[in-house]
Amino acid sequence: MTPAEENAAREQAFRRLLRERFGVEGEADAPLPDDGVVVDRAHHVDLAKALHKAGWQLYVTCAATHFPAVPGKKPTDATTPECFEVATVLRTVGPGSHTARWRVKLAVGESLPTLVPVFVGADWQEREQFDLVGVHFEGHPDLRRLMMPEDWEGHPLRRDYAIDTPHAPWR
Amino acid sequence: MTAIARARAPRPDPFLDIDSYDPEADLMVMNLGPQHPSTHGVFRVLLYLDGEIIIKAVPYPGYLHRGVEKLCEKLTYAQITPIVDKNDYVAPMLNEQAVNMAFEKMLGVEVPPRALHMRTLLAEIQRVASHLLWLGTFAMDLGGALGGGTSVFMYCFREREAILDLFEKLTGCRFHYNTHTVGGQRHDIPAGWAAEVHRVLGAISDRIDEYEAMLSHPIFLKRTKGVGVIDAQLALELGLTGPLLRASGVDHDLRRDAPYHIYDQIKDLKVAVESDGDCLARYKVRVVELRESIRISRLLVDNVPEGPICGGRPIKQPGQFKAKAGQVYVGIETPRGELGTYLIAGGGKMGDTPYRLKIRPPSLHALAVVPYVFPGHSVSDAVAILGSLDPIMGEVDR
Amino acid sequence: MAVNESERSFQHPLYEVLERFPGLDLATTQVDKLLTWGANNSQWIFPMATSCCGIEFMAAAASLVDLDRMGSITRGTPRQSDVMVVAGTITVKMAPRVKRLWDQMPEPKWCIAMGSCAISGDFYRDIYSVIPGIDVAIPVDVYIPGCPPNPEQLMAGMLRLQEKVNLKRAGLWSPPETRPETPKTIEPAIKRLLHQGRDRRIDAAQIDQALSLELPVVDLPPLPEPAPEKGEDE
Amino acid sequence: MSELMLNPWIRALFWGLVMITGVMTVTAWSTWFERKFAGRMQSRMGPTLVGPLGLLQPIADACKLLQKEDLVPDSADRALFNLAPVLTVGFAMGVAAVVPFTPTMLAADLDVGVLWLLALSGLMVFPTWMGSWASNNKYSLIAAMRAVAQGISYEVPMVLAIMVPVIMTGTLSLSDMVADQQKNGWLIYRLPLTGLIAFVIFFLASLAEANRIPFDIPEAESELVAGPTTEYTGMKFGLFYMAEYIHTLLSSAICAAVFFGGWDGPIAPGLHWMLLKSVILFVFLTWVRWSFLRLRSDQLMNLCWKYAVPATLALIPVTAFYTVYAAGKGGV
Repeated sequence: MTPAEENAAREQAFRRLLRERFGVEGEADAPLPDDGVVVDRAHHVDLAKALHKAGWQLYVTCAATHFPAVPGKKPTDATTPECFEVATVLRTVGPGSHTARWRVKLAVGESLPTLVPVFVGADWQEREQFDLVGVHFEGHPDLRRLMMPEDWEGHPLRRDYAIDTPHAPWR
Repeated sequence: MTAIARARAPRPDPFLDIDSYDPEADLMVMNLGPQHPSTHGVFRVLLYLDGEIIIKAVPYPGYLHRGVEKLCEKLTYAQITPIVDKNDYVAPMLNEQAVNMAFEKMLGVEVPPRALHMRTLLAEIQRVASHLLWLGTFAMDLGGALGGGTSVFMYCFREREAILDLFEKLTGCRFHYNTHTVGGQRHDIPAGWAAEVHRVLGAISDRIDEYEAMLSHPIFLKRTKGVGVIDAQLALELGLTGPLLRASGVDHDLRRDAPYHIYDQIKDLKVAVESDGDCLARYKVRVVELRESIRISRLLVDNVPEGPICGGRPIKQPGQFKAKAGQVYVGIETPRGELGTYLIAGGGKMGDTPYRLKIRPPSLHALAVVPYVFPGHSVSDAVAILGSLDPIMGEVDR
Repeated sequence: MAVNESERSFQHPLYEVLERFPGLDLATTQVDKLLTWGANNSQWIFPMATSCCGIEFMAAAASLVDLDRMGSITRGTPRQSDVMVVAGTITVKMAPRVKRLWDQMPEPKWCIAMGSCAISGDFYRDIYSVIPGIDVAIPVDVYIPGCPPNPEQLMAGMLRLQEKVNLKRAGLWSPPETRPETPKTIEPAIKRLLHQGRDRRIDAAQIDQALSLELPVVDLPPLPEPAPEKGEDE
Repeated sequence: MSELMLNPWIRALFWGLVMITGVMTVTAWSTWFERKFAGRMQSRMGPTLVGPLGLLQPIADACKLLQKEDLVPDSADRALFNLAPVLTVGFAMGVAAVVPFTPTMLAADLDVGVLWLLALSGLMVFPTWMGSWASNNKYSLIAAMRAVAQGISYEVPMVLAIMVPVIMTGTLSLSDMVADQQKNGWLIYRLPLTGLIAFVIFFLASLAEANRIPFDIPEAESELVAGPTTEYTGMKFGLFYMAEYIHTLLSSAICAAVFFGGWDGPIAPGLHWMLLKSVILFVFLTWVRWSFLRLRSDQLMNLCWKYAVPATLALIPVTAFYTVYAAGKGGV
């Protein structure tokens, strides 16, 4: 098998894996939706391990997003609760490289198991997301702030964090 | 000696507990940076030194955190291009391309072939400029600000100026171009530009031989060979991309492996791969890439197809584009590796700005190497390794 | 017991010596001129290069402009420098370090704010982690606007610093340096569009008003097919 | 006048003053020359705006350095910190006493000139170490460790290398050495050609002692900011800077005297030849400086102990045997 075919096979394996083991809806070989699939929090590390074994060697990125509570349109409607979403991207190496993306939804106070034991490269990315968005990564060996000073208050990339927050005496 | 032997053991522990390792506090703690002649901007590494041998290195990025991602959430799609220019300030063209490709994918805007061709051409010329700057600063890290390294640095800057002049003719700007837009380009190729490109790149490709000759003497080899070895396993685990990954022996180049723009039409794209993973291998990979980019640019500049340079309507007002809710990821190959853009569009009321824009900087992963590679080397080698990683702090900290 | 300081004559032993010997005061002024000339023509730079402007600073030290022509070389330690060139964005995390390095520089010292980030924070002015101009932390002598300024502009800034030093040492009045403000037309990128509490209808009205100034644009029908944008090439 | 000059005290005083003034002046403009030369090598201009061709640049630098604030760090050892720059210039200038420019133009014609020379250049390490330790700065400390290691190591090949000319000429006085070369040919090409190898090693060792590239490891700007002088301001830094140049210039002069026949040369007066040879060597040094990268500290030690020392150790017996053999033949 050429590297390109191998990578195509890995992509197919990813789709099958999602549908068969991790409870994503749809036909086993059908293409995935454009905005990625949502995986249960409990499956996060298992999926990463399975993919790592299947040849997805490159850890690309993780992006945490904050969704603040949205009040219903009418006063009687229920409020959508505040939540977080962490997207993870992996990649295969070599010709015909593919990306694998999945998302995990987290309620407030929930933490996400870390991927550092599987991919060392997740270390700084997770620290950055912890710093800026405030998602806690469970089991991370060294979860400190990466970008902001150690004594900073708040997590700047949350939607409710004012962009021009003052910080005496400098601004 | 045990300290040295332990530090030289394969794969040092980045989370080494220094208190139990060194209960008597004999180690010297030295701060490299944030303002230091060779940290390439504002990067701080805390070094625990046994004599001159590094036992543990703790990097602290974030001294240039400018909140670009937060800022992008407040700007419309058309306004973001000039902001991301400042991220990787050595290769701004590729930053613009990365975000605009993500926006186009999200908004469903078609890019005309001429614009795609121009993007490929500009990316390759920018790669030449970026690698030239790296070569100069790397030589300066090795040779000192008052010595032979400076000579190479000056020569490289001379060539880079010529490329900046080319871009200035095209876009009117020397440094931050703002020439890409959602759907294509903003500035068309001026008359006579192709001949200029041939002249400049021809001169540079002649001179690269001279720089190679200047840098191939025994001192350079001694300072780089076997220094800062990153094996393929570590490189992959850490998520290194670009020249660093290829220097470790992994054959992976997004231009060939996941083609974007018109890279799928370039059949004989040569991907430089070295197996050693040391500073010398990184130097070799970059020099080969330099030549390859020059070759591709000279090939492309003659065959730019006719046609419009911008699909869709030209931008007349900031909130022109409305996106539906969705998420896309786009990765392109910059001189430093995979520059990814993870875009989450809000949709509805928030359709004219990104809901969240995550930029995946290749240099962040490159600097994550530091705690794994520094231990066991001396301070001089640390500077050489840091130089060979080619970090751009604007991109790391954003 | 209050003494009116302004009416007391200047009494310093050296000053009396100066007055007693004819010609000595002339000699001291000449020496002072020499020292001023020396200070002016050998300004060693401490590059506080943090981001993009740092690259242009390097370009200014390289062959195109060559700051060495006017005797300015780059030193890595603040102890041996005369001019701090702040080139790039200064963040909240970095500002204490800049202040400390500035304090480490020996007098007489000057500061040049190079580029709009160092002057006012520019794009990043309203961001939580960026300080709005380096003059929040240290006094600035010369502002060089631009994003980033060309190497030639840095050279011009160095020459302006020389003039300023000349005037100051001669005890003459020098025009105070004013921080170049971003024109109001391009400033509101952050605040106008999505600033909390601002009515979006005002924005829409403003945009409409701006668009109505360009009559041909309004008259054009919606573009059916993509057309190349040629207008901005000149 | 001539009787007056025969008094060694007056002679030493007179020539000492001349030497100090001359060396200082030449040193000042050698910095100008180096900047100009480097500029030309790097396709720049170098200083041009200060005086014609930038010739007044050294004066401007000196005026600037004189009026800078004199800072001593709080945690520094004040006495040592202030003493170090004075000592470094003192030791560097002391070497000038024995450099023979012409048979008469010589501050002190010591019988043991070579020993004086070696002793003083060996002492050069101490002010560097003193200043670095006193400034209580970590960069300086590492620089000091490097400087001491390097200075002491390179002392050995330097001493051994200069033994070769001593054996060949049979004297320890520098002026007698030159006189001998005038009679029997320059050491650089005199049989058995050990002089040539000794010259190369001596030259490298004196480069290393003067901390010039490729041996400028103590003050590696890209690693240790400014090395031993990190905390020094104004004229104290200027003194360190000057000492480096004085050392370099005098090394060139000594090499010219010991290996290239000093004042020996046709037509022109001896002083011209001596200066010409020194300047050529200095230009060569500058050329080397602006084209090479820097070695690492341990590699430098390797170069010294594994190559330079064994080579010089081999040179001495070869030279000695040949000299005895030639003397037995009734030759030299």
